[in-house]
Amino acid sequence: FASTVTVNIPKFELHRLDQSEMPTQATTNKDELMTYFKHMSVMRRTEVVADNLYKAKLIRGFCHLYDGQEAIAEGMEAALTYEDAIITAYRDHCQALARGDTPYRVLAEMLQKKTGSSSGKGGSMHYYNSKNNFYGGNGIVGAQLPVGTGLAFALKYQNKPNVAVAMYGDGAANQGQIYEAANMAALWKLPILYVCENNLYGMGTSNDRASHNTKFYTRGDLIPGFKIDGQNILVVREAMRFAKKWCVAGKGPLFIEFLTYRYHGHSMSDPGITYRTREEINEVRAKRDPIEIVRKLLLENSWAAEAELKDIEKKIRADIEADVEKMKSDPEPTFEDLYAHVGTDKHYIRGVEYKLSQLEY
Amino acid sequence: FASTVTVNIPKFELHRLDQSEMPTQATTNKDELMTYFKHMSVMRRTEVVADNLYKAKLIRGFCHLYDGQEAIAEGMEAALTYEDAIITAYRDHCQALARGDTPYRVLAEMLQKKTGSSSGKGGSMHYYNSKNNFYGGNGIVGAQLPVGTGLAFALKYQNKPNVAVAMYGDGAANQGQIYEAANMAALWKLPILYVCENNLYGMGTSNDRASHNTKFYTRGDLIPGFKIDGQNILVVREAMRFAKKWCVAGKGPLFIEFLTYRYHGHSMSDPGITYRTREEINEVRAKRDPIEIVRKLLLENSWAAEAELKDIEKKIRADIEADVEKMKSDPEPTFEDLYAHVGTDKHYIRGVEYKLSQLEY
Amino acid sequence: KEMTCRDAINTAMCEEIERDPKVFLIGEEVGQYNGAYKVSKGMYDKYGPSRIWDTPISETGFTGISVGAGLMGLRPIVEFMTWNFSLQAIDHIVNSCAKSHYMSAGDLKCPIVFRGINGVSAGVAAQHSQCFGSWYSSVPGLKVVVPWNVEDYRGLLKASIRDNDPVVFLENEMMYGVTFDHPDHVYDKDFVLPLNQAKVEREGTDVTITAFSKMVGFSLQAADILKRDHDISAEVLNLRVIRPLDRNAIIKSVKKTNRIVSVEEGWPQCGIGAEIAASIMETDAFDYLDAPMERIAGADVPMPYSVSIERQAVPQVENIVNAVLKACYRKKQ
Amino acid sequence: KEMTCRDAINTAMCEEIERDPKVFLIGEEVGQYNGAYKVSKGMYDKYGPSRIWDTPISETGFTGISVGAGLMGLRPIVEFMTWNFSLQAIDHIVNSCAKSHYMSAGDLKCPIVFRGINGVSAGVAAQHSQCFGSWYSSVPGLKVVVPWNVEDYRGLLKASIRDNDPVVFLENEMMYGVTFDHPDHVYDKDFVLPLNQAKVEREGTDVTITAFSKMVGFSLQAADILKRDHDISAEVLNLRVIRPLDRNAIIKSVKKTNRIVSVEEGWPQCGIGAEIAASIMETDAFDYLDAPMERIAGADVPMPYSVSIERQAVPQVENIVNAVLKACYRKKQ
Ligand SMILES: Cc1ncc(C[n+]2csc(CCOP(=O)(O)OP(=O)(O)O)c2C)c(N)n1
Ligand SMILES: Cc1ncc(C[n+]2csc(CCOP(=O)(O)OP(=O)(O)O)c2C)c(N)n1
Ligand SMILES: [Mg+2]
Ligand SMILES: [Mg+2]
Repeated sequence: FASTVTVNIPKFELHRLDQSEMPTQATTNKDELMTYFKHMSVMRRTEVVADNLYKAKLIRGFCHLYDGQEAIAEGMEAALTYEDAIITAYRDHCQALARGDTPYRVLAEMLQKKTGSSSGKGGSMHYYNSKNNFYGGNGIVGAQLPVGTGLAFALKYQNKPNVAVAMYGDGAANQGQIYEAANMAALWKLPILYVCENNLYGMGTSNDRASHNTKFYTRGDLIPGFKIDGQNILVVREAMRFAKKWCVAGKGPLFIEFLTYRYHGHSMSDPGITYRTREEINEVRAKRDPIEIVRKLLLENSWAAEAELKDIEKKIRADIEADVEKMKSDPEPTFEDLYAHVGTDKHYIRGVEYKLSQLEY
Repeated sequence: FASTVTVNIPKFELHRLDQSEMPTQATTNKDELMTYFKHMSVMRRTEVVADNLYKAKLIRGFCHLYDGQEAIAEGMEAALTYEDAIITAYRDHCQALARGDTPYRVLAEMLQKKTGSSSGKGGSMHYYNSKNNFYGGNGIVGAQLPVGTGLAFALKYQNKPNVAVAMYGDGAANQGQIYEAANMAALWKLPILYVCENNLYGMGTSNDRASHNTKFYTRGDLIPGFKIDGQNILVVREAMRFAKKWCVAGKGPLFIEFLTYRYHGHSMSDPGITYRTREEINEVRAKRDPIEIVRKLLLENSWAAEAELKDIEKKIRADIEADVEKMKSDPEPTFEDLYAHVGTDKHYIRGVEYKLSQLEY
Repeated sequence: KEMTCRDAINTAMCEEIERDPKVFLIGEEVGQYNGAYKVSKGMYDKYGPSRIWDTPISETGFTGISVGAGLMGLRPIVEFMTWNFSLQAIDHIVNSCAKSHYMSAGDLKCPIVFRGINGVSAGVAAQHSQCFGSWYSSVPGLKVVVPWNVEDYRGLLKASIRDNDPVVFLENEMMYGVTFDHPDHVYDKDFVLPLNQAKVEREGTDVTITAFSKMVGFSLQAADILKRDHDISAEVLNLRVIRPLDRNAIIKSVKKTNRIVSVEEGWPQCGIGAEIAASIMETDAFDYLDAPMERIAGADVPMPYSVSIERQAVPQVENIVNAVLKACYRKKQ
Repeated sequence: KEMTCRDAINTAMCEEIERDPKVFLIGEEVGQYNGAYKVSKGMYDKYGPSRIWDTPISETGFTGISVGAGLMGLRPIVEFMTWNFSLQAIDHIVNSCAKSHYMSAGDLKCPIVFRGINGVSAGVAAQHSQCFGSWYSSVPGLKVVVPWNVEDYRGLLKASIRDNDPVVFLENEMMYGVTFDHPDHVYDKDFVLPLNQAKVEREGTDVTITAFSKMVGFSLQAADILKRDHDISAEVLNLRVIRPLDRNAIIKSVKKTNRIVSVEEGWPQCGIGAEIAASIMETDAFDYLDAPMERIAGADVPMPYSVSIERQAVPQVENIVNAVLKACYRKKQ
């Protein structure tokens, strides 16, 4: 068998970039693909389980699932290191996983457990891992873009040869704050990648009803950008490698648009089929599923047998199921946790009743 | 003598517009020019007097003078009617005059008098005249841009064949809210003109230190725009006529950039010569002064004699001087005014001391 | 006749849109999607895009636009998907809108209603669970309305839409699905409530409980328990409007009961309870107090996600009972 | 040694920038222009563009950027030209910053200082004269500092920059040019004050006056008059920090004087005075009161421009005197 395979990357749609600079091919091997397959399957399974647990009323509040978009989180990670920084919005379970968190902690968080990634205090929208330079998790649409630019600012301030990535949706593209941040990023040549996950809808609003310019990669004005398929992890990876190199070379920000799709509705209360058709969803599932693309590559190159991959998936499924059973009896945060982490030091905290306060006055 | 004269308009710098659509000539006559001369001289004198009164400590707080930029306010007015709406920022004395207010009321406002345009409650940054569709006067950089877009929204909602103009500075161009508003204006084809008065500096910051793209007329993304000289009132007028026609035809927003210059510092505490040179200022005064351009046209066409124009200026000067003398003894707002106009109806207003409150509880 | 609070909002908006061509609804997902919380269900189909405006996710932009439209005489109803997102637009609410009438010495008016979900929903954590009552209530030029039941939602919202001042209308998601039974006049097309009066929801003689929004219901429950288990007769005052605050009603009630407990879901510091405490201090109500005022408020922490501690972060019925018992302590002893 | 408050801020920033390479200053006109109010005069020349960052007029953007930099361990000092413009950025202060430590269960920290002019300057009218003390003081996760004199500006600002929590630092333009004379240790490079303690600026026995920022000076003047004309001995408490509020110091003082007047420049409703009233109600301080608390605050109106009514809209020394006389009324009668 060939130890590597090389696939062609479709043509980038470009804004102020030269086609000749862009990567045209991606080379990969069995190990890489197996890793991607496993990671993305873990992501997928985590989301499916979250969906079920939500329906079982064990998860509450909002819950924004990422299935369908896994190639972006994983493909980015394949091109970056934990020295690079990432921030995203509220659709953040899989980014947390990609940045080193476990399905156990991620699901335990949603299950309101003290063993969750944020001790049950953050919930579905609030994962963080500063050790691995993951800064959330932000429930305010668009807010992560200036904050992410600040991560790039800090990298540059400290002369680190790294890049910050701020992920956002097609809907978030209409928050003015991105243009304020991007302007400064361009003025100051900050190593920031604005990664737009264009899944065609912001909640129930399609691209063209929200944006007078739906070419999101061109919306950085003089800042260069490109658009490319976000379903093939190899494509995402090469695009991100190119982008990281660009930033580290001191050329400043880039606007990146990955075309993708979310299988689920916006959050749990949205069936996701009032503003788009089942056919549309099924079409993506059938032809552009990020996991299936990798599976196909593995099979085509005889790097794995169908059954082997199924076994991997089964194992992931079983592991996460066991996780969930176990975490169900994990402790919930307590009254003490309620008052912890308001600030870095301890001060008077007024309780619901005066007598429930922390410290006297 | 010729009863009209036609001058050539310099070439527009264009963004998504066709040179062939743009006006190339402006025709004018004696009456028009005399009116412009008078109006702009009143504006100029009002600002000079404000400067002096500020130095005499009769005006307090901020005071942003418009001298040098008069051709824009007056040229816009020459192309619009009071059925069209205008909103600007804090550099608003001359827009107030252009929209029908008097030097008396404008200066009395600054002099803290009850006879002022806003009864002494608004001060230099807060002139309004809703009857003539002038909506301020806004001290928050950039805020007038969405609000102005809302004026256009109301015009369209009511099917009026009119246009709204939101004026802003080169510095304000970096407020994200303009891009939020402009996106909706483009989606909804609102009759709004975003008029950037590019006087090269926002406070002490030059264009290129604040904006990664200093071609302000191109910053509306897919929204067309143009840039042109803002010192020649005929050019401004023709540009605005073109723009109004564009909007009323239902083609949506435009980004307009007028190149201009402010003679004074940003506000009274800014000498205005730490970040730019005296030569730069003098050069504009000498070659691109909006009033001198009109004076020259009047003289060249023998529509007025030098002395006649001087007399007009003297009369304006004397009138405003008399105004100022008179208004100095006008009443100031009283305690009753303090509580008036908080809301449209009367309710409890807590005073500095409890006993100073309006109404019981 | 029975109705949910959600339908109360919906019918109030529909009636006002039908009544006055200047009234329109604008916000994210209010139209084709029928509202993120289905409050505007059916309105887009009924009134079409000229009256129901779907916006991009641009709060600063569409709020400023709505203020501009209001200044020109239209009557926008601006929906914030939740009031948390009003932080993107708060400058327009305060500086472009609330202060305009004053700065222009009465020339500008902005008859606009800002509405949406405020305070604590279920399990949506810190960034989506903040009560903005006290902030907006501190701003002269605004009216701030805090409805509880269907009567409130209908009467106060319709009054707000007809009012000539900008109104901040703070809804509570947890009440959307709750049904109330009211007499027919509440469903009248012209049923409006005054924007400056609290309502005594339950008369009592021993202690006054002031509350707004969802906490009115909790306070009524507490009053039941207090009667049943402690023979304490609590008067429950539904504040309804926190700017202008009906100090008169509070003081009148305190003069009768001589004891007061304030209840709110928001953070305690500088909250509505604090203002009530100060109002009592500075009026003759103080002389009638037999015990200091008790305050119940949200805990002074960002809202946690897990229900186990979320419920400890917001007032429960038992907290209100405890506070009343404390306020009545001296008497009971 | 004498110094102006402006120089106190300037020297405090310079010393901390020299002490810690992670500290930098960012904001509009802070660099080449030397600051809109000349607070950062000379700093750009001394430290250059790597430490002193001029921004475009993009408050949302540069605040978010600074928060991001803080989350990664830098120590930004963010200057708002005035706090009024923080309304463009308040979402980042509250939602991206203040709540982060909590939402992440302690993982994220943001050691950042937001500073600039707050409250009432002279003749700048409604949009430029708002006190944001009570709003920010209500937000868990923040510290809110309200310095009055040079000692405060130096000690509290240096402490704020070194603190690991986000700090809102509210300056007063009217104090920038005011000179104070302090002992040498105030000018020490390591002079820091605790961020949770009020200071008794003047001891007294008959009444407590609580104040912050410029109002401390007014209160001291009032205390002089009260002593001279009425033989009333007023204790003046400089709050210094309004989150966490030093309730302890207030209560201690009230227990001694049995009377209290709260003074602030901001709007009354849900202000700091209101919180103090509530704090007294709910603690044993209440039992020590010989008269209800009096409240002095800005009038409940947008700030007018004309000095004739501007001075009636904000507390003057005589208002404080009046309030104290009222608080002492029963005794004096
Ligand atoms: C400032 C703000 N406005 C509105 C919301 C409500 N909201 C949450 S997600 C969302 C849609 C975002 O769509 P998009 O950016 O395309 O991301 P996607 O959900 O498709 O990943 C909206 C409107 C919010 N959280 N914050
Ligand atoms: C939101 C906001 N930020 C900052 C300021 C302070 N400020 C007032 S004017 C100004 C400069 C604006 O420059 P520009 O837009 O070019 O207008 P110009 O003064 O040149 O007419 C600044 C920074 C403000 N008023 N509002
Ligand atoms: Mg989307
Ligand atoms: Mg400018």
